[in-house]
Amino acid sequence: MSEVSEEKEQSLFKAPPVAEQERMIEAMLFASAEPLTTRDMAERMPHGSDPAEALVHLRKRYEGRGVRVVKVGDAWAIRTAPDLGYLMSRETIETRKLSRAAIETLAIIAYHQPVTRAEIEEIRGVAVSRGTVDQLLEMEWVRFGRRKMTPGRPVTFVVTQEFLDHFGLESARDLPGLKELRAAGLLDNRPPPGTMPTMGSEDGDEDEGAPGQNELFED
Amino acid sequence: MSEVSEEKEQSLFKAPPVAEQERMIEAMLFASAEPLTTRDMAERMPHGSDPAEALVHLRKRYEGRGVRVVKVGDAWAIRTAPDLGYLMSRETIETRKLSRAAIETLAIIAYHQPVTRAEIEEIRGVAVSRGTVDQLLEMEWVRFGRRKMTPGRPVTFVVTQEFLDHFGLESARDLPGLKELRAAGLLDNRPPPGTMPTMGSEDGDEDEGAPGQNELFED
Amino acid sequence: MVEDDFDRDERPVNVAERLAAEALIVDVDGFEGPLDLLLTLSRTQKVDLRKISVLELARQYLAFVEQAKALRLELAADYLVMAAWLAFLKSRLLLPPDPTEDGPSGEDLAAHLAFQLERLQAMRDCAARLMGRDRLGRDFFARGIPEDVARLRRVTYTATLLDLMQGYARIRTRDEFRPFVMDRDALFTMEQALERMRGLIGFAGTWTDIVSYLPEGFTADPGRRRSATASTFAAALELVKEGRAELRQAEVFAPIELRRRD
Repeated sequence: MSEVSEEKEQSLFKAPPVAEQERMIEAMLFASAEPLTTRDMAERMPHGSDPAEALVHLRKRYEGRGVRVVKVGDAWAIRTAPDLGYLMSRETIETRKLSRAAIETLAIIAYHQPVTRAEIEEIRGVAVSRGTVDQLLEMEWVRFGRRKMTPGRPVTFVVTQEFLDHFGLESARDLPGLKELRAAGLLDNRPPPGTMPTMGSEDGDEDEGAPGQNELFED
Repeated sequence: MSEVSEEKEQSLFKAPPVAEQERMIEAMLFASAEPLTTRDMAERMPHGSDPAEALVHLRKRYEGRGVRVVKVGDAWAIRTAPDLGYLMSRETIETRKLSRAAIETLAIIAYHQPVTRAEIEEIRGVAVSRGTVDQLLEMEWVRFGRRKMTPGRPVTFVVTQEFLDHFGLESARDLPGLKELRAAGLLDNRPPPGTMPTMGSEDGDEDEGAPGQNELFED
Repeated sequence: MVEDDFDRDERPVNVAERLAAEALIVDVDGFEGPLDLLLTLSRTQKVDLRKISVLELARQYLAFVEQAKALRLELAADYLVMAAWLAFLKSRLLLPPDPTEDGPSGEDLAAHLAFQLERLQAMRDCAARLMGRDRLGRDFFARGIPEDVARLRRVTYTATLLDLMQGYARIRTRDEFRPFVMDRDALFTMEQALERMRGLIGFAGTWTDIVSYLPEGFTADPGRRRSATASTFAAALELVKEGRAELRQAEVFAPIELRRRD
């Protein structure tokens, strides 16, 4: 500390040594709220200082370091080394449960693949929003399959290897069938009270579903 | 540059070399105006990095330079060397003028922390106005500490990381003259014998303060 | 929990106003309280605070207070309390100790006062040293152009096989798409009640409150209880009409009792 103030005193008469000037511009470039020109620096430094020369040394010193002395217009600033830019962002990953619409759409694709959007809508009984399908595509759980050889040649959707990996399945055929779903209590998970008149008609429907479903997996 | 990205690829499997970690913390510390804890840094660095070790190297590297790596509580920051302050007149921040009462209160909190309002009043011999404490809280130089395990469970005040940063202290243990004061018994909480008039509003709290007193300095 | 202790509610009041208000009360001729005044007076003794003559200090303080009174200065209560205490201390120090009286001796009290003065002086010295340190934003500086850490939030979605299967089951059972019907599981219909009562009436040889015929699961929830009570009552009336039971009620709002009619 004392030698520094000694140097400062000397600076009244002659410019401080380059090493000291280098310290000065280092501090200024660090603390300044905007890039500094060599003129800005010279104005602040003791008389006779040559910031341009000190800058050459400082730039060299920071070569390959985590920050660099860079030219911004005709001024100078300290900036993060470009290859470390990733440290300046912090990614937080949030895991959310897939929406009901997405799960249902995914389930239909898995059980009925290859399946067209119109078929999905028919099975779900509601229109499938573009967002839902896009989300599944983005997650890479579904992808486009072959076009159907029907009028309009609609695109189909199939599940991906990622999907199988995520759910721990060897193939989509390993998905439990309707009988197994029923045995597992999943088909009757909403106990239909005796007063519900709509339930009965549905029963046959499910069984019919089974054969057709397997066909789809055959290819 | 190419070797850097090579290293990054390796980092998926093992921690980057210390030199590279040093660059990383250098970049992070330069980029931040606030002190960063090693945990903050580690979270942003590749898995397996040890910022504490790299910090030792970085700190050494900046010894005697225009900026320094300083410890602030349990965090780290880069600050300009104090002897170069005169170059930064444009960056000078006008700190609010503190009243004598506020300054004294601040010193008492720093040296006696965690300290209750009653203890501050006992030391100053006068009631502590709300304004005084509010001002210190607002400046974020003091904050509430743990409640004291004495009747009434009074709140305590402690100094903050901002306080340490502002006054260039590594920790509250580095407060000037702390050891001497302790040796002289001036930091003891000496209960007033008998019928000393209590200045504070929370009579009786003062006496029981002694055990918890130096907790913050101890750890 | 920790912060709520004082004055949260009064926080928004301007700090400057409070300081001004405090200054009016506390500053007596520029002193911050009696201890501050004592400390200032002690300086006239020009000795180490540990060797200070508390007796002399008490005399000085009392003289000051007298003078203030003569000048008709408004003294804050603290100053007067201290004056009274110092007068007491003075008498303790001057008079030979009274063996019948307990409590701390005059010397103990004087020593504590000296300690307090020394401690206050020490804190003032610390405050000065603290404020004299190199300070952030004045002597040393933080980064002028901090680069903000961009916070990217990435959301990943997940689902379990069970979600998938339940989803599929939901579609295949179509309970989502059944026509809207009133949710009737809180209802106990009269048909249900009648069926139940017909089964039970054979056992009702004695008068029994019809409330005891409410089916299980319809007694706790008030809505369900109301529904079951109404339908059970209606079913009981139906049984009476059929000539299979009789009803009686002692008075208005008394229990309605039912018995088999043989």
